[in-house]
Amino acid sequence: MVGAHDQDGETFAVRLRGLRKEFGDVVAVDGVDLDVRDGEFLTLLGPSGSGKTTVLRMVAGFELPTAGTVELGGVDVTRRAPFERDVNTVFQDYALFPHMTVLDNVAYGLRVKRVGRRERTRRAEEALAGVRLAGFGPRTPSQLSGGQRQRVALARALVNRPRVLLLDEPLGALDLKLREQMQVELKAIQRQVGITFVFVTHDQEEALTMSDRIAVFAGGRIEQVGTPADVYERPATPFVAGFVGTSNLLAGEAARQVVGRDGTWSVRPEKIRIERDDDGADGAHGARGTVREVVYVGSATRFVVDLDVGSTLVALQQNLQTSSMDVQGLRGARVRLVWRPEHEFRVADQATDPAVAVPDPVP
Amino acid sequence: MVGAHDQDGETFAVRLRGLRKEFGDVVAVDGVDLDVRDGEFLTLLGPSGSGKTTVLRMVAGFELPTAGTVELGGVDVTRRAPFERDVNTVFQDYALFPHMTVLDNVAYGLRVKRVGRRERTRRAEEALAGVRLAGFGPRTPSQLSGGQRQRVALARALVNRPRVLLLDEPLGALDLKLREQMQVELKAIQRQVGITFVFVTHDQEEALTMSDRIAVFAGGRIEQVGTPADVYERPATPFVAGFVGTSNLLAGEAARQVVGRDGTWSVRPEKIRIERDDDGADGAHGARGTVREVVYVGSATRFVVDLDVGSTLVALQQNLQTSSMDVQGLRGARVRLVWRPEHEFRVADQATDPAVAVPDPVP
Amino acid sequence: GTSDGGGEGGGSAAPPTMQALDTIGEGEGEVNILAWAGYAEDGSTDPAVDWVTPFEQKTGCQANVQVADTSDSMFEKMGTGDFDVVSASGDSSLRMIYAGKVAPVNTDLFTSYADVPDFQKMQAWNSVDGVAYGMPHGWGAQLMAYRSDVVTPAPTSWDVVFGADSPYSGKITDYDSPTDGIAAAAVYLMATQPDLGIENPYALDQDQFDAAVELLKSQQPHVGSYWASYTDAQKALENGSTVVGSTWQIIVNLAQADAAPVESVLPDEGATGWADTWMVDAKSPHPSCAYEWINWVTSPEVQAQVAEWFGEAPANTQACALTTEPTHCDTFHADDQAYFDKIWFWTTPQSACLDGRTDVKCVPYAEWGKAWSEVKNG
Amino acid sequence: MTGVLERVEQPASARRRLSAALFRRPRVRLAGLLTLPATWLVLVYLSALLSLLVTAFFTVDEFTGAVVRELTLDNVREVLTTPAYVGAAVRTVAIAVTVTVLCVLLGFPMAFFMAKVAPARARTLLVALVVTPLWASYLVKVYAWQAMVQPETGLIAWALRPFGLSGPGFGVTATVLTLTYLWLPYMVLPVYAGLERMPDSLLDASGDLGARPARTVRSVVVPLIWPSIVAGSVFTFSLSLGDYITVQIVGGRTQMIGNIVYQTYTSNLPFAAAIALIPVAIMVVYLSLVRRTGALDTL
Amino acid sequence: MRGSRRARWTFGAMMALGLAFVYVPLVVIVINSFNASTVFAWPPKDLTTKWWVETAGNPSVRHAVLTSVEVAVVATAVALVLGTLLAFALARYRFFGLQAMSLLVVLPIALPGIVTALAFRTGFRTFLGLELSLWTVAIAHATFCVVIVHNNAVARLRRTGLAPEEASMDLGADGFTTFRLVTFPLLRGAMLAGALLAFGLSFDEIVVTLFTAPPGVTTLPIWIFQNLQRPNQAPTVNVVAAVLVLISVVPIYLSQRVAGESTAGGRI
Ligand SMILES: Nc1ncnc2c1ncn2[C@@H]1O[C@H](COP(=O)(O)OP(=O)(O)OP(=O)(O)O)[C@@H](O)[C@H]1O
Ligand SMILES: Nc1ncnc2c1ncn2[C@@H]1O[C@H](COP(=O)(O)OP(=O)(O)OP(=O)(O)O)[C@@H](O)[C@H]1O
Ligand SMILES: [Mg+2]
Ligand SMILES: [Mg+2]
Repeated sequence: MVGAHDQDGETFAVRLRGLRKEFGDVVAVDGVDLDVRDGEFLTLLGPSGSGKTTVLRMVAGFELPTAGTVELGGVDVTRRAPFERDVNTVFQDYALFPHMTVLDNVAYGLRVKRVGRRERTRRAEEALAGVRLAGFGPRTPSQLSGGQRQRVALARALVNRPRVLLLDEPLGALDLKLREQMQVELKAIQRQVGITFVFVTHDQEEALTMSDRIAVFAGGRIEQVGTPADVYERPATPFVAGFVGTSNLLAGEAARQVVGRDGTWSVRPEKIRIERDDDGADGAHGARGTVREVVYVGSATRFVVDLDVGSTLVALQQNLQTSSMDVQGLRGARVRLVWRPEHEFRVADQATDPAVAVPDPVP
Repeated sequence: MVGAHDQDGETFAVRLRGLRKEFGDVVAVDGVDLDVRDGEFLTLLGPSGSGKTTVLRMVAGFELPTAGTVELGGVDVTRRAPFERDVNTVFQDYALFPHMTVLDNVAYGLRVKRVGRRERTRRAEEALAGVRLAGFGPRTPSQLSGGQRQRVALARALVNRPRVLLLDEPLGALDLKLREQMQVELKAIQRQVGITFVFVTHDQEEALTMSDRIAVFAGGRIEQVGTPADVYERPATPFVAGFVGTSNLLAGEAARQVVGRDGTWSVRPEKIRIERDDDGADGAHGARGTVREVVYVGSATRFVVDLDVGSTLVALQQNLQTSSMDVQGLRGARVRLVWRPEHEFRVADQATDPAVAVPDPVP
Repeated sequence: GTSDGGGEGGGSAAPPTMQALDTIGEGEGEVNILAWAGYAEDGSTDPAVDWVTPFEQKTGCQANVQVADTSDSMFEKMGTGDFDVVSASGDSSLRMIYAGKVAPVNTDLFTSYADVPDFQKMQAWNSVDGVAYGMPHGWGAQLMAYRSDVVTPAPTSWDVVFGADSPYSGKITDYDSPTDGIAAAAVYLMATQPDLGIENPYALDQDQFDAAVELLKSQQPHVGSYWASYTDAQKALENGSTVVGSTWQIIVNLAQADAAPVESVLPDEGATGWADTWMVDAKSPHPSCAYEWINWVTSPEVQAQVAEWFGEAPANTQACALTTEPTHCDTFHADDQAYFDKIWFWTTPQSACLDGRTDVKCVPYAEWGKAWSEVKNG
Repeated sequence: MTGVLERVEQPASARRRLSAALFRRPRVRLAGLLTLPATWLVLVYLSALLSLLVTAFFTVDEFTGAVVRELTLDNVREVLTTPAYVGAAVRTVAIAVTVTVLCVLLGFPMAFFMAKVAPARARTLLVALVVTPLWASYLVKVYAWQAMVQPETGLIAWALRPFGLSGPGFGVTATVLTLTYLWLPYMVLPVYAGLERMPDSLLDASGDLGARPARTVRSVVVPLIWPSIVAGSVFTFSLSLGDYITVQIVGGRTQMIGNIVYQTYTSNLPFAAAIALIPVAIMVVYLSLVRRTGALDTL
Repeated sequence: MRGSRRARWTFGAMMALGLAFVYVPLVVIVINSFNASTVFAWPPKDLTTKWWVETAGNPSVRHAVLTSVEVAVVATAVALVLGTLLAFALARYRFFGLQAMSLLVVLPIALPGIVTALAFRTGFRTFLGLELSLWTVAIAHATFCVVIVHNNAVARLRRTGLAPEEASMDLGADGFTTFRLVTFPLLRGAMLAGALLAFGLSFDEIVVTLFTAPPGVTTLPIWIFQNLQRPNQAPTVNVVAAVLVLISVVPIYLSQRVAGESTAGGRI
């Protein structure tokens, strides 16, 4: 039970080394190294089937890794059973015990640790109050809405004060409106209790909104680990560029003409300004084109512009004015797209890493 | 079979009059009047249980209305069976026939109309090509991804060239990334084939992005019908204001102090500018407050500001600059929120119409 | 079971030699009885019908009764010492003797043996080579029943059953038993085709056997049903789905009690029949109680009860005076040797012909079973 | 949520250690689960079945009827070459197929009504109504049918008399009717379960695309619940195939394979076993065909 | 098509027809138990409650019912243990022989009853050398009841999945505690439903019982079988049958309750 420390002597809440998992012929996780700091909100982001859940399940102890180690708080727990690990999980489908009341669900972890009935009821009720479900104790899970269940699952995990909380797409089953509300709450609770959260999602907006750091998964490997802005604005690979945010790609001739250099380049839509074609250039990079599509999104408007040099870029413009639908008239108009050179970033040519395919725009 | 025409002599693709549906004690649809123009993309938007699906099912003929009439192309079809109506439906779960190949699924409508094998294969293949699934004919639905299934369902409906296509949350089961792609495609296909689309969703962004007009549902009634900008920027009822977009509400004392008048007022987040507290006022409306929360959303940053007068407003700011996470430092800062008076709009007091509750922010 | 290791001549071997009981000693306190339904009633079927309880009270032997459903199951159960006595019918008794499952009996110990008419003693189904293997219990014939309203004039011959041109096609019934079914046909052939030379319907050489089976096969399309349970036979006669065929007297009695126009007759050709015998297991652990039981159940009082309850001729004719229905013994011809002689009682066919022929081999029982199945399946 | 961080490091009890050790060894857990039932099924059932099938190749002492362990193909040959037995097999299969078809024809609309037409509240009641006869004694039901079909005085004959018709009487028709009656719930229930699993939207979709109800049933519903129908047919078919009591009671002189087995097993067990090989072979073929449809999972 | 009135009416009519088909014979049984005549003839001439009174005082029925209950209880208990174990093994693991095992478990019920019956008879006698007794009956019954419990349990295991158990272990409960607090309570309903069905199947089983019961072990079906072959007993049997039909409401009610949303009202 000798704690493993990194070079700086820091103990990580979770440390994965060379983690690998095969299911028969399928390599679900393919050599993952990851350190999660104490108190951090770390998100595993990636497309379906990229191995996020499998990593989480190995951390929780439901799957035995084919190779590699899992450390929790500096202790190697790779071969321990789930009940021997100081982590708790909030499952995607909540996995509440349908035959127990909400209170019994929350008190379950304490019950199996032989905390006395009085004490555990008190703590469970406290935990329920913490997720704003005071008074819901006597109900059964079937009498709760999706959002309420989600919070019971959270309380059930938090009441045990685990070192690490694992959350597997806990918001996946909720509808958009509810999901947004839960995102805010979840983040607030994490700040409050200060527990390390490892959070799985395939929703990039959710990842950007909530995380301290994001680990982007593809094909069982980690493509990039960094802050939301790192990942969004300085994607390390074309996969990340394509998966996080709208990827406006300029390649080949278009890149040469617009950027002035070879390679594949990208600019985020919100960084692009739209000017009347006759406005003067002001030293910024830019390109002329025709507006193909104007999409009203409520708070913003999206312009799809076919460049004369033969690419298509999307520009986003916040709707600062009322009657924003006037801009619909811009469809077909000649415009000039302008952005600052520092907002261009080069993404490696798609051909360079055949293992990591940019997700097909048409599924 | 005398066509019914409105005052201008125009024939509507769909015309609902006094439509009502009761299931036992539940009034699912409560007196709906709606006209859908030929070739229009009309969206029914509303929270869960507001009766959208029920309206659609009455149009398709799966349910018999308790009262009211359904006209298609000027003909009263209220009591006709589904197979006697010239509409087709794309179901939320796609409802592809799992025992048939993709081609057979698409050709099914032609087959029951006794179109010859050669001819129907040709037309089905054409329809598949139209949704960019040429060559997928021999597969079975289980071998397709969610997005592909969705397009097969679309092709299966479109191949019959119905007068009206009904779509019941066809994108609900897809993940965010895929949903956005499908939104664009669906819209493009609709423009191309020129068929009237009646589209059901509870996702306001989806509704805003895709529709020519939106009908907002609540409690079995239509709250407002209008263009996306109408609905978003000039909501007719507090319910619409709350359901579509983030509703920043100023009421009571806060309204009196900030807006200068009584009542409940609202400003959309993207219309609010954030200024350093010491910046001078410039005639715009505004209020001072403290930044409680800064949320990075990739293309934009959301600021949650507690006003000194006792309300909370959300302001949205497009991330025009790189290293946008710098603004995270603003948390706790004193700021001034500024907006133009014309972007305030009054929403009736919540108490005025008890039947239509603004959705509870905590589910 | 024991096996002498070959299909050939299985029946020609002599039964194993065993000693019969000398004297009835002190009761062992218990007796296990394997019996046909209705032969050992203890009041559980009908509280009024009980002669087991008085036996127990009188002798102190506690009687454990098990009811057997077929002769074959009786054969299977015996010989292990699980049971002390069995009420074997002729189609299994001989097999039990040869298989060594039952012991010879000392008829001197049977108090009612003398009351049994001689024509029932030392017969092919209850003795071998002059050694008695049991005490007769009762008997009955496979009569011909007919609906007197349909079958006119009253038949006197099996012609209406076996004749190819019987007007009652489709409403004829046979008793569903290989031994009885084939033997009944043979009895009819004895009268109608004397050149076949059948002497004993249970001793058929291959030709005779084939002729009997052929007759049955040609009869099969005209048969309405093969009855196995006598209540089915009774119902069929009453509701008219059969109008003529093999029957037991009890069936006719029951039908007549329901006022159905049903009569029975012993046809001129003769008939098959059954005679049941109480036998003692070769390994009986309670032989004294076994003899006590046999004495009890063949006593006139009990015989009267059994005969009436089951509907048969009692072996002990002393019982005739004690029946509640005074004409019972007349109805069942209990005392009528001429009647008895017209009956071919069931016995087990063996390859050594029972009629004493040595020049041919007879068809053994195992073949009879298969042939009967074949007949019924058309 | 103000509790102090506390870690109750539990002393690992023996039970916990055992549980953890088991957790890491799925094969050991599997062995623990499988040993008892597999031993039972193989030792008690499979061995019994095989010993029966082996008996078919033995012979019998002609007089005492005892089995003689002397290998021979005679029994099997006799079964396969005697027209009466082959005829009985054909008749039995024909009866079983007819019963199965009737059960489908009658059971499918019932199941469809229960699953898709009746209001949700009525479903439980309807299932209960369909299931109730299963709990009435088999024999009693058969005798009830005897009373129904008997000539002249039967219920059916009585009901048909005004129309100048007579009842079916005893025979193949009565046998088929009775067996259909007996096994109908075994068809209704799996089909009902299959229909319940089938999304309603498929029915809507078919109608939406212009198909009339009959067309929808033919092209969508039946193909989709085919595995459930097949699952039900395993019961209706095999139960009919092995029956001998019903046919004894209402079949008149009709005989099925079961009757031959029943008739001969005491006097000539090897022969009975050889006859029994017929339904076993039929069922094994049937089950292996059925397995391809995945219907065994729905059983 | 659910929208089409004609189709709804057609199916409704078929349902009514089916229910009539199912219930007319049951009504005949009940009426027959009041039929004054011992031999059935429709329409009955006189009605009487004599048979009910007689049957109530008949000790052999009670004895037969008890025997049936004994056999069914033992068979159900064994089937519960074996079926549940097997369900876990087959639903939760992939192993060599899984296919064969899942076929083997349905075989006792999928093969014709007379074959199963004969197999047990010869198996017990010649292979295992057992004397027939109440136990051989129970063993045989248990073998074909296993599949009933197994099917019910597997369906429930598939539906609940591993999530509740994983959640339990995640919360610190070891395997045994998890079984006690989570797995078993969740499976209990399905096991009870399976047990009820197995009990019913064993209670009504006749063919296998006839072949594996020694003479003298009289289960209720055998009692009925024997009594139907005796004169004047048919009305008593009809009374017993009528009572069985009426009592069957209890297990049906129970199985509907415990099976909950599942359709396992039947024995399949
Ligand atoms: N038990 C298993 N057996 C076989 N393959 C598995 C198993 N679990 C996962 N896989 C495979 O491993 C890969 C990774 O799966 P995983 O569930 O970890 O993906 P994910 O990133 O969580 O995807 P999602 O977003 O869809 O949940 C997939 O290809 C999946 O099919
Ligand atoms: N078949 C039915 N029986 C009883 N009530 C029903 C039925 N169908 C719908 N309802 C009720 O009618 C109301 C409207 O339902 P509907 O399905 O039309 O809502 P919706 O707007 O489509 O909601 P969602 O977004 O969740 O699909 C709900 O309260 C629902 O519970
Ligand atoms: Mg996952
Ligand atoms: Mg809906």
